[in-house]
Amino acid sequence: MIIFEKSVPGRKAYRLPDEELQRIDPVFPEHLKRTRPLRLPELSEPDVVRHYTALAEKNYSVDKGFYPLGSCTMKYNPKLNEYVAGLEGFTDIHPYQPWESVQGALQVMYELKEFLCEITGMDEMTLQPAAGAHGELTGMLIVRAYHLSRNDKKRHVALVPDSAHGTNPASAAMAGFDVVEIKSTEDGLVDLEQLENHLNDEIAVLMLTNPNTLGLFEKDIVKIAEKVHQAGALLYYDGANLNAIMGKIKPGEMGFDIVHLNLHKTFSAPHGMGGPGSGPVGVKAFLSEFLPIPIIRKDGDKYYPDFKLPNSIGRTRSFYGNFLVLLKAYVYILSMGKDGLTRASEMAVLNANYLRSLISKFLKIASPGICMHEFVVDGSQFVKETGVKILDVAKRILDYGLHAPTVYFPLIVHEDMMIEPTETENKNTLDYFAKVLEKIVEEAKKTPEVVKTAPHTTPVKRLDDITATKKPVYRYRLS
Amino acid sequence: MIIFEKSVPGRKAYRLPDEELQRIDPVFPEHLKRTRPLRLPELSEPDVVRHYTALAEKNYSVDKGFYPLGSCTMKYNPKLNEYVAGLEGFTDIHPYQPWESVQGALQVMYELKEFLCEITGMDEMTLQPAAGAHGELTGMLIVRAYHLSRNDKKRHVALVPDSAHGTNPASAAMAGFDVVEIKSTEDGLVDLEQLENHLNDEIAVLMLTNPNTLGLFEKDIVKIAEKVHQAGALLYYDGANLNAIMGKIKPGEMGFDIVHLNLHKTFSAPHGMGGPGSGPVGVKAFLSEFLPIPIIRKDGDKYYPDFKLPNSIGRTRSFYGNFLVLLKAYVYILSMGKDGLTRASEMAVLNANYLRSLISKFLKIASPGICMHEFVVDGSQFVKETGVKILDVAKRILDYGLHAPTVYFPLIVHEDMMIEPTETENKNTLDYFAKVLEKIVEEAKKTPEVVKTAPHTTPVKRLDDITATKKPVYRYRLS
Amino acid sequence: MNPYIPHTEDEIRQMLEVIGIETVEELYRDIPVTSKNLNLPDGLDEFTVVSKLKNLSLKNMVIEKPNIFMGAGVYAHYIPQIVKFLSSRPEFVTAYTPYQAEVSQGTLQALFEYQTMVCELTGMEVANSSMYDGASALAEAVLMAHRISNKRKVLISRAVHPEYIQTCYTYATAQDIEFETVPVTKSGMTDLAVLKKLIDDDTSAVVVQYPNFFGIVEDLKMIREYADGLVLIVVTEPFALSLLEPPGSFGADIVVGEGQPLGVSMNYGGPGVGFFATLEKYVRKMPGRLIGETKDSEEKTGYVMILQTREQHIRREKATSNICTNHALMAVTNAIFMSILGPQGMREVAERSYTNAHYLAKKLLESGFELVFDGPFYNEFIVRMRSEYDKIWRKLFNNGILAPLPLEWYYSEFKDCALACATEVNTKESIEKLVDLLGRDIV
Amino acid sequence: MNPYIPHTEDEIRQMLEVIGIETVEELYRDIPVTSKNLNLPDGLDEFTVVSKLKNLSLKNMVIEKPNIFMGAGVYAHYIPQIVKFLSSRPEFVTAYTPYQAEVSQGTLQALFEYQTMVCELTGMEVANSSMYDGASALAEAVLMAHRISNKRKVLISRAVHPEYIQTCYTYATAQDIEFETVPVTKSGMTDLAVLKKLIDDDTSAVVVQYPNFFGIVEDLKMIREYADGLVLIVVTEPFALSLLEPPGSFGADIVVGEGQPLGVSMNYGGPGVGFFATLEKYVRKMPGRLIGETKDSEEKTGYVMILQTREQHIRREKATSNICTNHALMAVTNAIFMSILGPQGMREVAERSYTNAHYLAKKLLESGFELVFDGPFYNEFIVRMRSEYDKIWRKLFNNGILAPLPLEWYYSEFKDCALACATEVNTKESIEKLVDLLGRDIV
Repeated sequence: MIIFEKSVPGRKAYRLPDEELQRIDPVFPEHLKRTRPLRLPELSEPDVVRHYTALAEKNYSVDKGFYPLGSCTMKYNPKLNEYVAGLEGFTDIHPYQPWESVQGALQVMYELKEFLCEITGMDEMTLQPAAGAHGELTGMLIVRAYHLSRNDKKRHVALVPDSAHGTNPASAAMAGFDVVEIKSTEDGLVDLEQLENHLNDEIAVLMLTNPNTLGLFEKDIVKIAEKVHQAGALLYYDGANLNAIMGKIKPGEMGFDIVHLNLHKTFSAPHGMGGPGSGPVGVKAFLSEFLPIPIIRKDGDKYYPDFKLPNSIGRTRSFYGNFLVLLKAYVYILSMGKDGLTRASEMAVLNANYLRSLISKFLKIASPGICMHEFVVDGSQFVKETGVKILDVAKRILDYGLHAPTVYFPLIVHEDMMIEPTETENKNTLDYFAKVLEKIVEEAKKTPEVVKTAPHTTPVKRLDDITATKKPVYRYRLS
Repeated sequence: MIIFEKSVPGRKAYRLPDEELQRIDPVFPEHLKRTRPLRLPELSEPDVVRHYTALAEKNYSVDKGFYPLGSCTMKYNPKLNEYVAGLEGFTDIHPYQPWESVQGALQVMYELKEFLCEITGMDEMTLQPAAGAHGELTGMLIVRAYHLSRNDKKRHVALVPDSAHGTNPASAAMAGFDVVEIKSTEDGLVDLEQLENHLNDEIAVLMLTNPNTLGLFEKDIVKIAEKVHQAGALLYYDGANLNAIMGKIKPGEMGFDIVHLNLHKTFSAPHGMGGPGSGPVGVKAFLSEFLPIPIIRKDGDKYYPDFKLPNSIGRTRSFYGNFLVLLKAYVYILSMGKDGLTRASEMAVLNANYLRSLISKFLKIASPGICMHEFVVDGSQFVKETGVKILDVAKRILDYGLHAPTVYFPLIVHEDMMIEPTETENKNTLDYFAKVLEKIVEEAKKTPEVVKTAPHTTPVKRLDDITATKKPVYRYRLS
Repeated sequence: MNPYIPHTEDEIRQMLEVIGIETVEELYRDIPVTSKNLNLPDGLDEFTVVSKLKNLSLKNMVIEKPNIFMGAGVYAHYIPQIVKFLSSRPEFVTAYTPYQAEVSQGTLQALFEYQTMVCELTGMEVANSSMYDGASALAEAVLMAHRISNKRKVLISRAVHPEYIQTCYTYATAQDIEFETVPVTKSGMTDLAVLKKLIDDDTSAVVVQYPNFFGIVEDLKMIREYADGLVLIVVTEPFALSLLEPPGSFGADIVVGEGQPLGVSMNYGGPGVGFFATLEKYVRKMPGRLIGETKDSEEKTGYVMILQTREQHIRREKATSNICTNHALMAVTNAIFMSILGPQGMREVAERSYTNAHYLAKKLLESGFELVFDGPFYNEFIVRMRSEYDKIWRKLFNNGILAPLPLEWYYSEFKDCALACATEVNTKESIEKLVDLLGRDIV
Repeated sequence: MNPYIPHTEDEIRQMLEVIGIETVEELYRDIPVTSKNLNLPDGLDEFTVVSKLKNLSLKNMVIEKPNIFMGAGVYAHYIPQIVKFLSSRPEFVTAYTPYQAEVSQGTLQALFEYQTMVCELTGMEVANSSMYDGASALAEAVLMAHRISNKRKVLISRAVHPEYIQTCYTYATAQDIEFETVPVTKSGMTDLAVLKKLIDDDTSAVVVQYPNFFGIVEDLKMIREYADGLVLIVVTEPFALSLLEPPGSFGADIVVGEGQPLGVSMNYGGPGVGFFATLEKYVRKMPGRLIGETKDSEEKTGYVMILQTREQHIRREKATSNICTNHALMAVTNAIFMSILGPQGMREVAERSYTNAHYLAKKLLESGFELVFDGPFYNEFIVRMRSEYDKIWRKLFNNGILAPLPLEWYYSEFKDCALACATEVNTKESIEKLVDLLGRDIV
């Protein structure tokens, strides 16, 4: 039942301290005074508790089970981080306090920046962007500022592989670039030859994820970087897949000039049903002048925000970024250390390859050989044979108490499932997932209706999202 | 799956700080050294999180819904109290710290004691007992000490009405009394005549709950008290039902000499699946010398524990009692204040009478007229007519997302349900509960099998507790 | 070994065997160059981390709530414990974006309810399920206005939060958008005469704040009249809207703002959450994620993400925005907070804030200070302080008072002026103490 | 109006109508005397309460963990955040006793697992699902021994926690039980020669602590031999049991103790939790609640309360004890804690505690102090301090150190002696600082 339907006029769950001052009656021009009181729900505290408890129970979450969403890196979110992010000294400070009075916060940000620069092989970093796509926009605006600073005005094209995340082209477009897609090779890698054909003096940047969304490492990355740089363009690293390679290779060492990270993926900050995230952007030294304001710097033993960046792109949001999310990533890195981060990557890749091996026995894998932290299942043959869609398989997985993998992405493989187990899942869980998938493949052959009408055990049955979009209901109609 | 089955040798979820001192090898006599390592589960932190999250999901709880358990007072547990009880200044203090260094804790206990004395009309109070029954034992030992102090050694009998909580006779027996049961009148009240017949110089105490477990107020309480006192016995108040009368009448004013309270019922501390609770015991001045040590006292602006009580019964547990539970009750009383506590009682009684009215339309109520905070449904006729047991009805209630009332208690009504809604439930919930009960009554007539085989929608179906007790399995068999 | 990574050596061996390789290193055979080792500290146990981080947290000075007289976009309010209790439920915190609606009804319904509440607050027809913050929400609103109007010029009031303006500039850098600033009158309101003059055929939108950055309540009715035919974008504040007629009633086209006051701690500025509302006719040009109501195969009501064709999963470079991760958890926090306060609580807080701010203003006037503007204000206002106010400000800070914001940080014309703020957390005593200290010669 | 009570005036009216009365007062017509009004303060809003209680909490001095050198039944250990996180889940906190097993499988399984862990720790066959604390658990063990043996005399070692002994005395007041105390030898162990002499035909049980209150590890093998035929009751400590052979291996009949060290804060002494384990043959004489495994109607494994005929719901005055509310939440906290530590973590903590305690002893010896007993100890021991040690102790406390417990509080014969304790939370630095300060003339 929706919360508004539980409302009873006059019920209260809030009480202010007793009045000390006599109430001053608001004097606004008559036509600016609110005419109709707010129609918010009126509930007691127990009502509110039960409402949101009931909603919480209807959610799948990492704390409940496996979340094999490819490209999302749904690893375990340590509760230690949440505890630290709840300390008053971090939650109850105002962004306009004197910076001398928030040295703890600034030190956290400074050291986090240093850690992330080390991990990515970058020289300087902004912690301001609130999400991965926000980081992409920031990064692409830096690309733009860089070329313009050199008076190189022709460069209006961003090259993006067809396997890229959807936000890459969207962010590039927002930063004013025309997006040109590069097709992948049969093997799922960047087609070097095609790339060379595209490179010219209108190309501003190549945006790459490495490993890419098929879970493959771009072996030719050094060559790619060379060619891109020779053409006067920059190389942009989408950090969504960094979880595969920490401690193994740094994007900076592969030749990338700009990197954005997703602290809510690689660095264990929780995803919170969609956010808040954090998308820091690192750059090589020659680009640091374009970073947004402020940059956190250290002078002796003092930390301070530096606003004096005349060539900065400006700011992409208010204040310093999602500070509490930064804090969680900082605590994570402190806890893991260099060995822990390296092991995280290794075990993420091990888990992916193990699960890939198990699944390859009954479903086609999109690319041969070793994968990185994720892999793509090509279900087109399966769909053809059974008439059961991959979406149906995904829904059926829910019936077994698991979350479904990412489906229908990357776009280059049709009827696909993209599976990323992350390092925090154990072997038993992977075995169980593979067994469930195998069972569903069997079901698809023997009792396809069961799969096609799935899910059956969830709080609601399959939802009609087509009508929902055709005749959209945006809000509850208040009486 | 049981946690031991999830264990994988070598997995770890714990890490100590690095060693500073060289490990000193334990030197114990060889035969005292542990031979076989502990077989505890070996898990990662995410494993543990998922295990206990899955267990939590299988529990009904106040935060999830209505808990109409008669005599249990399952009211809402304010989260404010939990927050306060988590403050370091309360959790991280050692009971043997100098009392000058824990003035905050002692002030909480002192003021709580004063509040509770005011509410119950008592003169002094111990906060030591850990639960209601623990309070009963404490109180009954005080009864014993009192009579012995007067050299009145014949008084070996505790009178207990047949409607009393099971712990009353058990506690009386532990305190060395022979228990004599007094039958209730047809109306469910203490039979004055019978009482008089029982009263003689062997009677040490009469233990009463008022309102009693049928939810009826003992109208003749003043007369009862007079007679009991005239016979040289004491009058003991079981505070389990205090939630009906706060601000209306104080047990001390009715003539009670000793009172125990259940802070986890009346004063909103959560029940924690069975505890910890807290069962303070209050007494009239003439009994205060017998209270357990220590008593918290105030001297000027200093609070201190007084251990110098030569006639004390001793101590019924270590240290000061369940301090954090006391703290929650203290916060509750501060939040509610005198008006809030009175309103809590009024609305608890209103809720009970409202629900009673609704249910009386289709089931027999054990006693006529107005009830207090709870009432008893007499299902004997229903059982006879339908062949469906009250236990079946209780199980069927679970299918509707509600908890069942207390069943088969009090023992004086057969096939009964004892219903206590508490003041924190709203009208909609009571309406829903009554509707569900009515529907089940219909089901019992039309489709009795559905009720007899209930529950159907719970994590497990009806459990076999007879075999469980006949061939008991006390623990998981470790390999 | 690491508490978060479950693998035992034995399991690793078994898994490698299934894969058909010998060592973990072989998994990285495609990586071309050998990287230098990470130059990071060794990992720490939890207890050492807690001790280190507690120390760091103590290096941040926390001002007692009654002594906070600064707002400027981030406000100190009381947050009932229950809000944190519910919003920190792991089923909310550790859930992903609701891609599988059937196992995400908690998220989806909570966000649908949030959208409804934002519509009610703003008087608009449709709200999305959250933006990063107020500033980026405004920047997206400007881009949206551009999509709606296909015109270049945006008129933005000088009384819009300066960081919001900066953010608009950055977002619009690469777009064919040009900004002109509209000054304020001596009442502190956007100068409508100037506004009128600046409007031309190429004008897309007008951006005002309500109440504005200087605390003054703009006359949206007049602004709507003057900006006839233009996209009217209003930045606003949720508590003020329980006293003020919502922008929707005056015909605003897009309403945005910061949701931090609704149950989110100050968090050194983030995470907060942006809200974003508009009219149904513009919905396909709206950025961000939208939740809609629907039915399941058994006709039971449920909720799903809708109009995803606007999003970058499908339209890629043609998407209405690049927003993917948003601030869902904070949006739900807002909804929980509003459910606890209810209409009466919201109004009480607003009225208490109003009273405290006006009492502060009155006391300042009595002490000889002057208010810079004479327009009606809600809970913030600009006051002219003594000279070298920034030094006084720092001094007060060291005495545990977060005094009104020195405005010259952002406006050279407001030398020695300060943006004062009061909310329900201030007390008579703290207000009087502030005024007393400001009146003394303390620098 | 009150946030916890939902009734509106309108609803009250409707409800009264259904009941058929006019006013709420009528509900109380059976109450005979008019009570005086409650003399209590008015109710307070949450923010005032929080502020008041924070101030009270600050009136309690919290000693930094490394500076705590006192145990004596309540121990400072590291508690991983995850323990609090899981044990504070509202599904655990706000659930009632599992009277409806089908909707209480979380509680029941968690407690069944807890019982298994306690059995494993103690080496016993059956454990109940918790007692109030160690002291009352021991008192109940003594009563149980009486039920088993039907004999009067209980021999209790002087090296059992003095508050536990007091509790036994109180519980047994009304029973036909008589206690005799067994002194300790100069090694600090229970004097077996005296024990032997005290045993007669009317002796029911022997009670020892392992390691005992003076820190010394009793020789349970010898004690069992000397106490042949008697009910052997052992009080013990969970971490010590990861190094020491469990009492069950020596033939103990009842093993009890305090579970506080397993993930429960010190809480000024409560709530902690008592554990209680025994042999299957005695199970029907055992107090407290027991959880057992069973099947549901579809043969699925589940858990229920068993042997309830022992409990007071049914047997009333003949029940094995009056325990109804127990300490289930703390028992589950213990289980969560042990699941996080695992066997290796438990052992590491015990070894670290051992090392720290022995390093402390070594440093004290080097500084000229002497240990009172020469028996083997785990993490506590008695040291003879300078004269007027209680003053030194107070002085050290004011310097932020919770120094070893002045023993003369409980034992007149141990004038100027102290019970020292170390656990994994102490550091080399804190240990050396304590010894240094004790060596100086600080009073």
